[in-house]
Amino acid sequence: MTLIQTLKHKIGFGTDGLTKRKTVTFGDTTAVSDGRMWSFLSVFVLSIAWYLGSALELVNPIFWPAPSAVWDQFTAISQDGYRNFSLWEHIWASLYRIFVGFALGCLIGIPLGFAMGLSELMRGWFDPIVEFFRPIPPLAFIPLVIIWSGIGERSKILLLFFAALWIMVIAARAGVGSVKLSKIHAAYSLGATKRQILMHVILPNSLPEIFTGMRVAMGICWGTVVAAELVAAESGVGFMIMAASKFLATDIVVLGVIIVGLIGYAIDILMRKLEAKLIPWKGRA
Amino acid sequence: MTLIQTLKHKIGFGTDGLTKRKTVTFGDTTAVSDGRMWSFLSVFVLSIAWYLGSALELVNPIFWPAPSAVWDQFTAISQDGYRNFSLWEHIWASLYRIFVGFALGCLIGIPLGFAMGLSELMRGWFDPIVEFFRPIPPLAFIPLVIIWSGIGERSKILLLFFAALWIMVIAARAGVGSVKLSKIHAAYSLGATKRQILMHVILPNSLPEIFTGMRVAMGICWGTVVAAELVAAESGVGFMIMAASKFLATDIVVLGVIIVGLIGYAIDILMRKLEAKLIPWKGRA
Amino acid sequence: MSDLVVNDVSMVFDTPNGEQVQALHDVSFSLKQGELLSILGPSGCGKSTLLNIIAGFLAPTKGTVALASTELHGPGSDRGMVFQQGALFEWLTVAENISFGPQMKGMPKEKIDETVDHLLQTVGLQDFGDKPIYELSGGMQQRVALARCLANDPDVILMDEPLGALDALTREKMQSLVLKLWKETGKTIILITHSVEEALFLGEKLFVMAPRPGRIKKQYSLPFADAGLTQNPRDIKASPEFISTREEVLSMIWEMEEEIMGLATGTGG
Amino acid sequence: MSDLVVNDVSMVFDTPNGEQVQALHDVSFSLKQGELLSILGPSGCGKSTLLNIIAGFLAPTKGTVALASTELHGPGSDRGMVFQQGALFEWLTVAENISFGPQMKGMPKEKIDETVDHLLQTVGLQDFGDKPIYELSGGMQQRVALARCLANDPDVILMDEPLGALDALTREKMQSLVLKLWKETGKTIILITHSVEEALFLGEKLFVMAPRPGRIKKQYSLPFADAGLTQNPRDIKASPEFISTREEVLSMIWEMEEEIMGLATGTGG
Amino acid sequence: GDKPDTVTVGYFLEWPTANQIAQVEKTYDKVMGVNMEWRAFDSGTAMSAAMASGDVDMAYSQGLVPFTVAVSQGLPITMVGIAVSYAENDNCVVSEKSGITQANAKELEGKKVAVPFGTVAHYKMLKVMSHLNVDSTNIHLLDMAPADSAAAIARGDVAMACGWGGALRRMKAYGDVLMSAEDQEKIGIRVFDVISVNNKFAKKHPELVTQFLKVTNDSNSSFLQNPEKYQPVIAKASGLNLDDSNQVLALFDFPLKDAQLSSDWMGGTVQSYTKEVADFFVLHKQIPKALPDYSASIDSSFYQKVD
Ligand SMILES: Nc1ncnc2c1ncn2[C@@H]1O[C@H](COP(=O)(O)OP(=O)(O)OP(=O)(O)O)[C@@H](O)[C@H]1O
Ligand SMILES: Nc1ncnc2c1ncn2[C@@H]1O[C@H](COP(=O)(O)OP(=O)(O)OP(=O)(O)O)[C@@H](O)[C@H]1O
Ligand SMILES: [Mg+2]
Ligand SMILES: [Mg+2]
Repeated sequence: MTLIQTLKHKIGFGTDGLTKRKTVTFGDTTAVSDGRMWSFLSVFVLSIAWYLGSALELVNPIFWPAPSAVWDQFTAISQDGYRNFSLWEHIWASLYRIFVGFALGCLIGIPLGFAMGLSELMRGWFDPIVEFFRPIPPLAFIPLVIIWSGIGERSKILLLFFAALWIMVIAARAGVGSVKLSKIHAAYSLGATKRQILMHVILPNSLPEIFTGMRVAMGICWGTVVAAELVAAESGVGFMIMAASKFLATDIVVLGVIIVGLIGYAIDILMRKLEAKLIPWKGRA
Repeated sequence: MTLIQTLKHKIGFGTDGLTKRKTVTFGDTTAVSDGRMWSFLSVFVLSIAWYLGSALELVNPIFWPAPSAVWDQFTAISQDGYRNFSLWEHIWASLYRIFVGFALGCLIGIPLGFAMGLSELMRGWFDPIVEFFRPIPPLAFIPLVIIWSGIGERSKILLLFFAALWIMVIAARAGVGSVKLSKIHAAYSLGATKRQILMHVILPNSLPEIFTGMRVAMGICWGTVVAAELVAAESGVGFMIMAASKFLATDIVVLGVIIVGLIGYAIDILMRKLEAKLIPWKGRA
Repeated sequence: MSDLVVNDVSMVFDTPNGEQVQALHDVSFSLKQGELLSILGPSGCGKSTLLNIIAGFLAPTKGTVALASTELHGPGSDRGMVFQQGALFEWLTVAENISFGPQMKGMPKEKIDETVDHLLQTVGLQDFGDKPIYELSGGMQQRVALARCLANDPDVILMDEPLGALDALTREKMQSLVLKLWKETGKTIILITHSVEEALFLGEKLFVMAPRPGRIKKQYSLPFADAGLTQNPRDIKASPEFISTREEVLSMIWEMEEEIMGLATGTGG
Repeated sequence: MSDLVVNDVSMVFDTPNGEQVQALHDVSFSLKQGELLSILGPSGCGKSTLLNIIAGFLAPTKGTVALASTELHGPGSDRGMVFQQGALFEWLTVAENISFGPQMKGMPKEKIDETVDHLLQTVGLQDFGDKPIYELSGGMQQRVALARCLANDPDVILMDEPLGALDALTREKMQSLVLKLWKETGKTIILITHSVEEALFLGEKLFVMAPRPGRIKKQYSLPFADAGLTQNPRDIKASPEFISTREEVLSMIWEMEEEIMGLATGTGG
Repeated sequence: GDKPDTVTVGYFLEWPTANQIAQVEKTYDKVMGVNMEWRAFDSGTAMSAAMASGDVDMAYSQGLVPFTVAVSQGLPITMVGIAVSYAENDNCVVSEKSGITQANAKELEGKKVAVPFGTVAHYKMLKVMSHLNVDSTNIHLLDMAPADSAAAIARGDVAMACGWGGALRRMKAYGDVLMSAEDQEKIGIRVFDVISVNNKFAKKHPELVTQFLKVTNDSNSSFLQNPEKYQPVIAKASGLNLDDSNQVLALFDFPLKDAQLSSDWMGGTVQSYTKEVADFFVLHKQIPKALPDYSASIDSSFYQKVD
């Protein structure tokens, strides 16, 4: 009985005890559960529709490929690669660019944000710079960056660095700003020096904001790397999509888009897990 | 005396009464004021450096143009236009795409988000779809969208629609979720019908979240439109930047980037003002 | 007359892991029109559950609730609710909040305006009709909540810790307002509170509830509410009679709470 | 002996529009080592300002503060602070929070462990050393805050509404803990509170402060703190002497608050 | 100066040239005594930018137009030789559906045309339009890489698409060239790619530049003498299949040293033609200004030293 009930609840059939007794549920969002049953149905119906749509040749495969075609391309590309690079090399090329650009963005952005949060001089000095560059989409820099540092890895990493930098500056500044004065005062009263306060109070205290910034920056970087590879690259998932589209190979394009989606999702999940692990106190202070 | 003091405070020279009496200020973020004085200095020094750098020909204008060159291009282009379109037409082309794509995204996204927030069936049905498409950067769709609907306005608007859609769905869903149950219960006890509760309680109550979503979506759309115009366009600020770069006209590129930055900033300011006007209760509930 | 009769009400919740929680067990009582009942009890003893059942938001697993001899199913405008705070509509002005109920029912505009004016007067907010809600202090907001509830002219008013978020001084003032409204309108009122002082001072009747299963442990009939209409509240609260009842109820509740905490964790505090 | 002497302290804030606020006006008093002073007063009367001056976070515009005949400038580990909540370090465990002061000073590890063990015992958290802060209840967190402050062995402990966020039952327990620690350690303690009951029960001395300008309006010497070390707190608080003092102080404060509110807005509540 | 470890040269994919024999056989590396790094580009403008940023030392077969644009804008690069001359392999294709020919070319006005900006194709297209009395400002010009244009004309999104190489051949499946190369030559259009060098590099390592030209020249003459032998090598290196590669090679001409130094090429014609191209672009408001004279950026002295 208990097992069955738990199971029913898990797959979304059961409702909790309170919801069952409610007389009005419209507008009561606590009564709206996941509805996983419907999710299964939705995925199932859409898959069938995709399969049938292409099996009955209702759509031109140039516009939307058959599931089998996408799958075939996946097996083919993961074995033989695409345009001189294996699938994993393409994925790795994109990930590598992100990680380096993102890491540089953090490396410069976080200390700068800290300085801006802690010192009036730094805040005043860099505020106009940050405010000016922040609203510029990193992709608008593509032409400039190509002139500055060519079309190699360096310029893609520079773009990603730009994409991450401002987000991290602002996140770190917000992190510093979120430190409760009473924590600082407590630390001073416990005999801490300025340096100790920076390392043992301000830094750990701003980790939640910094991590939120990192998650946003990762998302933006992922979007930017795909777009940056649309322009001049010889590897990367974005390049793969773009190159395939030039030959109207819609199956590869769709495969690429699915890969982009899955990796983006995986990165986000990973960051959340990492956050839960590293900053367990987040939201519970 | 009072006037001078107020003035000093306005331009950032004065500190408030409390800060003046503090013995420790490091780590006390409430004591870190705007430092507007330093901002002025910063802008001043950077302008001088830019001017001198190009006057003394320290930098090749291909890498970074002289301020006068950028200004000349601005006057020239605002008078004679660039590539058959006036400057205002370029700006308008980008803005038009954003507004249409963004409006469509809101038009579909908000009701969908509402439905997902209010009904288990809708939530379950659309959850996997939203979760799948959300992490895909809209630019990854460029090739697919070109295959589907060509290189005209329609495909650019479709991209922007994609960029705005998921953000608005999630914002509207969050908005519905933020309604306090006690408000819903109060409304029922006051004799409201379901329809009245939707229109008079849930809708106004979720406006703050929806507006936040709109601001984010606008930012993303602005980044996306510039990038979308890098591919195949004949007008738009992104096109202007890209076309100029083909002729190594760095002054136009920089002008374009500045325009992009200013408009992005202006849009954000406008949205904030609108928000303060339309949702004055935000953050004060 | 519109008497409220709660008959043998039980509420059992199924928890996700298949267990059952007895939130209310065979609760029965009746209130005549115009009675003021206050309910006290430790956290989790089913106070809010009981109020929600009477309001019609929850269906009891057993028993019935009837108002004026009609059995109740679902919420209705015959029972008004006042919550702890945050249940006002921030996007409306004070007057618009108060007129929400009549508006929804499509009452003619003139009549609405008249009602609103009168109610603003009653709760002492005559100059605040056009103010947005969020510019009001917590106490003023609760005045609006009372007026909004009265605008529908309900038979019963249900209040779940309405003064819980106010500071001591404001709270004292609001207690007097509740007494005044009770007297003037002759409504039946049920008021949940965590403050023993407030429960004693406002309740004509007082139920002390106990948890596991949720039930009425002790009932009191009290003289302080009636006295409060004429005498100085400070004097009443300092009277030996008040203090001795307070000590009695206080020890009863603390005993229960210590028991609960002892069950929950090893160390208290 | 480490007496605390506050001599003729005034604090004037310049507001941005060029006006001046007299937050404190010629405040003088001295405390012998081991005295427990509680401070009451309406909002804005300068209680926190006074505490911050003693702690060394603010420099007074006039007057001096001296501890053990040494004039104070800036914060130091001879004066520990306990805040209302949220001043613990969430990223550290209970034991790490308590050892923060000694760690910063580079005390040897063994000695730190010893101190921490002892303090965990003292505040009744012996089994919670490895727990993260955020898993503790509000009352337990304040126990940690007390222990963290004691770890540095300060001469004076300054508390700004330390029990303000706790529920009634926990609050009562913590009051007894404060009394116990005061007795055992012989520290000088200054405690700000908004609860008249708490101020009377804990304070050996009590200052009632008044605003505009911030000053000490009345001083009391009270017997209840000493009695609290031996007698049942509930009995003390129900004694006629306690109640009459409470009524006196209460009316004094409410008079001041009504005055302030009357100045601020037309309608109270 | 000190010899660098590697020399980076930009080139095009799907662009079969005779020097790829030396590229495959690593003759460059041996003769010059350095590591050659070949970097593929998809436009000559990108090559210019890459040389400006210092990423690339030399460009083999940069289009004349991107070279002219770069020099006009003050980029420090110099032409040191001619890579390949071609006409028929760079052209504009009108879509079959549009029904447009030279006779009714005016109908292109108001229609969409895809052309890679700042390239030879762009120049040719503008020049042809003015010859046919079509007002190019009334055409909706889209800046697209040739491969994208091929997809666009296949979908029927554009009335005409311009490009070169493999993409041009794909375009021809959906239409015909508007004007043949032969006719274009009659109105003074020449199409060729150049060998350009970053000035700093040329100044520091003139001997490397000369050696590069020598190896290239040797390759060209080897190919001329024995095309059959080398065709498969070139096809493989360019990433095309043998048939396609040969079709393209048939349209290519690789001038040898004597021809290059003659008045037909760097002996004067190239200088004046470059000026003509630049002036034409200024006229069409594609670039703000042209240099009064381009001979300073065209240096045949390196080729003269080739033995
Ligand atoms: N969703 C639920 N599922 C299962 N049990 C629930 C649920 N909601 C409440 N309960 C149980 O019902 C009991 C009564 O809860 P209720 O909210 O009525 O208490 P309360 O007296 O209002 O407490 P408080 O003073 O904290 O408001 C509690 O023991 C609680 O565990
Ligand atoms: N930054 C400031 N600038 C000007 N005046 C200030 C500032 N901070 C506090 N004050 C003034 O100082 C006076 C005392 O403030 P303080 O915080 O010490 O009061 P308090 O007694 O602690 O009040 P509460 O009980 O609300 O904590 C107040 O009247 C306030 O207006
Ligand atoms: Mg409750
Ligand atoms: Mg204070």
